[in-house]
Amino acid sequence: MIELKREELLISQLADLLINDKHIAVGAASPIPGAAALLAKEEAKIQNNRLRVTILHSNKYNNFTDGARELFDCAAQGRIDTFFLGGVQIDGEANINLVGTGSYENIQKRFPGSFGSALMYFVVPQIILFREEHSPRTLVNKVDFISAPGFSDENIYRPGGPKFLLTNRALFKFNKQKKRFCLLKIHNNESLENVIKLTGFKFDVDDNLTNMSIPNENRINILRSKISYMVSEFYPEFADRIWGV
Amino acid sequence: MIELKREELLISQLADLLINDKHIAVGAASPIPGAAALLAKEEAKIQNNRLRVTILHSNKYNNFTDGARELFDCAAQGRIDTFFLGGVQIDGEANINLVGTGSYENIQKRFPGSFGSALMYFVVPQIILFREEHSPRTLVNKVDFISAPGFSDENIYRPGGPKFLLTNRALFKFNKQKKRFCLLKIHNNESLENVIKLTGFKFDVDDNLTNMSIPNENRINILRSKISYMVSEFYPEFADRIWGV
Amino acid sequence: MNQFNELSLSEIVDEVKDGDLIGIPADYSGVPMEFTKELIKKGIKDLRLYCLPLTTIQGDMLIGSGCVSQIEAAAVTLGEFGLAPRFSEAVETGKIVIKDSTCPALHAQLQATEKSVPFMPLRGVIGSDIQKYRKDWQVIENPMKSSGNKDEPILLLPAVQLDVLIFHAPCVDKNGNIQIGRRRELATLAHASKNVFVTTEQILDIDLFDDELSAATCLPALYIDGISVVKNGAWPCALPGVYGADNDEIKKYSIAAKTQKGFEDYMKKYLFN
Amino acid sequence: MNQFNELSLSEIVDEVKDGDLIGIPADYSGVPMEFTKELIKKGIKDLRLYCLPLTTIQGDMLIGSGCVSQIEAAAVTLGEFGLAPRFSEAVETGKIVIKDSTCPALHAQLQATEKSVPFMPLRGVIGSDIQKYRKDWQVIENPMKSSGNKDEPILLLPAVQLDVLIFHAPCVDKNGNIQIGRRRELATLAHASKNVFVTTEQILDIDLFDDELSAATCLPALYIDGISVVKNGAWPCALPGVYGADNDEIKKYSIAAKTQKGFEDYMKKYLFN
Repeated sequence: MIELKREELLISQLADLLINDKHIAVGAASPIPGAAALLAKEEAKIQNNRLRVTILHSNKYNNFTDGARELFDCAAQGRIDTFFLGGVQIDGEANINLVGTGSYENIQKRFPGSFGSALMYFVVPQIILFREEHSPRTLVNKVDFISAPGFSDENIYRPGGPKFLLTNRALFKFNKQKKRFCLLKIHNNESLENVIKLTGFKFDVDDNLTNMSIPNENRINILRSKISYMVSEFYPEFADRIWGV
Repeated sequence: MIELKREELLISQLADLLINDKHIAVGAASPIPGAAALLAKEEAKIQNNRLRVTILHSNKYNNFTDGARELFDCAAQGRIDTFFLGGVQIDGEANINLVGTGSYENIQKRFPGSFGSALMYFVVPQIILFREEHSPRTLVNKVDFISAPGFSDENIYRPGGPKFLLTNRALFKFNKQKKRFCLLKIHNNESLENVIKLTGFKFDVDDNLTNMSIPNENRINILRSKISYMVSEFYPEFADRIWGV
Repeated sequence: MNQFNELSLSEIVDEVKDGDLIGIPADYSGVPMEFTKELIKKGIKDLRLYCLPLTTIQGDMLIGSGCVSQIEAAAVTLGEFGLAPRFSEAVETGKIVIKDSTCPALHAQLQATEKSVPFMPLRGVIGSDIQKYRKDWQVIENPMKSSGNKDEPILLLPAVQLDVLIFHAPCVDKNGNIQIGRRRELATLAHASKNVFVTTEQILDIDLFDDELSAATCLPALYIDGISVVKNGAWPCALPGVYGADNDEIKKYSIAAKTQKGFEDYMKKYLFN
Repeated sequence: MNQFNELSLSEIVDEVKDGDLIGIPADYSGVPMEFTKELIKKGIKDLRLYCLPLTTIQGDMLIGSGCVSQIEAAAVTLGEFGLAPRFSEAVETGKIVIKDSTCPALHAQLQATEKSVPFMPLRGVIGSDIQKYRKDWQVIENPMKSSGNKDEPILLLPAVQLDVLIFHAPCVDKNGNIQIGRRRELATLAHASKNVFVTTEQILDIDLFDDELSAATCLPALYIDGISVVKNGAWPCALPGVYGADNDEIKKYSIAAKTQKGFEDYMKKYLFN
């Protein structure tokens, strides 16, 4: 069997978080979340369950017909169960920064901007933060700019928020009460010590800390024989690099 | 030549009020305004001018694609120059009532309701009130219910409002400053005395009070040979009754 | 196999509960008359009708049959066949609560729910008796410093979420996408409704999303909870683009329904023939 | 004969004035690159870009060419080719004013103008630094007694009216109706703009309103002030459904534009080849 790629492990890890969903949406430039959502949909179909996936970057997997605002309206209506967000910086209270580093008025390095995060983070019940790079540069003690806050006061309308943070080294769960991440799983080639060293914020460690689970053969088969081709429609470069399709 | 019908005279009278328009919209159950708008469009075309007509009751002459709200949004944007409104009652201050007679909480006779009048009356620059029946029952001193007011305080956003009132007996112009109608024209078979008697509100009389002008032969030709068929698409019963098409 | 929840008409009827706030499409949006018939037969009670923005024979029949406790609308009318007689009488005798509105307000209240905001502002309306009698509406001074006029009164309308919406559509595809064409007010209605059911003339064995242009004519399946095929499901109302209104029948209704007795005789035949 | 205002590309360019607030479509909505080229050649100044909700190479080129004084956007990016280098440098060196926003806010501000209301409420956003730095936004306590929570803070966004909007469309019909398909954000942009010009691949000798389904794919001609046929008018951006992006060209740009010098060399060839 061909060796499991790191991206495949991450896709499988994400797919495990999607099994209770009815509708998953995936934003721009997210091949790994997109593949995970399609994998979850395919596995649901085998169980005779219907899972809807909306991939904005795709025509084929885009369920919307009301223009670019429908993603946000649909999410605000509570019709999207899971959405993925990234960040130039993510801090220990799950604040995310997509704008830049340094002080805002005198910015050091400018990044693209906040996209729809400032609404989606508030209204989608399960937000999965996904950032491959796991380093003190990306996972910081305090973000330089809050594109969207990790938590809100009680009087703020906020049915949604952060549930998990996945990097290429670790999976964290966010504890809303404690406003703090808890480490659940680490990559097979990774040590807890190293994860602590590479994380710029303090976090709890789950009593049952385990390695990320290797996908079974069935899942790997579906991923390589089916999902790969689906992904190649909207992320051809990624599909080519990982699976050569 | 076939005798001019009263409806044709009213159509011609209305068409005279539309010559400076770029976009006229016509709501439900308005065959005479609809025919007038199409006549104005046809005459504009002869002059090489472009006049747009949106008839909501028609598919062919309906320019909208954003659902039933587009009429109101479009009007609020200032993109409709003339719209027509009616009324169970219309009073001397141009308040209109489409709801019913008697006190609202203990209504005597209930009519359909206000439709979109409460917005359209505020935002369309030229509102033409059109009510065929000219009697003390329809043209009253004070309406029993204000579906839309004839004028508003200065701090209210109101680029639009009443400009004319046409009945099957008379044409009035509304004077915004005086909040009062002024009689401009009366039907050939009508006397000023009778119009005063049949009008439930006080009004001014224009120094140049004239009869409604009889349409010239050209206009009658266009109306009968062309507009009649257009109208039959969306008001077949009316077109049949007036022109037998 | 059709990839959606295909229901019988009676299963859809069972999804509507006494007291529900139900979305009522205008005569141009696909009136679900066969569904309405079954709903009346079931003896539904205390429905609150939310019309976008008006209703014709559908609302009048429901009112005349004693199914309705409240109606919010910009108009109730039989169009060229005159007043809606059961509606008018019910209002005149105080049998139902009428929340008089105006078309753009009915749209805006649903758009607020579409965006999940508590209210929408609207211009116009102020100074009308519509506004005067709507205790759930509110006028505030424009709070926005960077736009509009500072001392301008602004009408705020509450977000309204419907319990259930039923409409009739020309066709749906095998994946449950509904072809609505230009009738985009149906999308607004669906977005603002907890549950949405559709009766339709036919199911097409295609996916309308396979083509970008036909996709643009759809209300996506994700908003739809169930679909039932009902031939001539809008009769005697029109289904625009498919069949016209049966004007003879509506005229017959308009005459019969002038009295409650005439209405009841008419309905006996209408419901059980 | 085409029943609309057919213009040359330079006539459209002449309709854009220094200082205009100009609507910028996202990369999926039809980027008018040939128009942008001519606008840069003309030496336009002080443009204020309103992106719905983001811009890619179009915004970056305008900024690098010194045409822009301000940009309001949820993102400026070259997508898979990384950061928008002229944008990033202009912000880092304070050469342009950036009004950082978030996608739904950019939609809502135009929808306010679409309805001619002074503001729109939006949920979310509160507590972000986006909100903190937007002095034209305002937070009030929910004033609506009949919906929402009474002590809930609500964000109000001002209505924004664009001076001018230009986008590129696959085709228009002989009466000037624009086929936009599912890209309905173009309708919102057009409704909120004083003037709208369209470049297009081709004019079809039909009326798209002759058929109800093709009508549903249109932005009506009534919102359009002029149209110009420009082949490959979106190149090197994609025109969804017609041609894909020229990724080699965008990559070339992304590398060249890393420095102002490299950008200028690139633009010389790009503009005058």
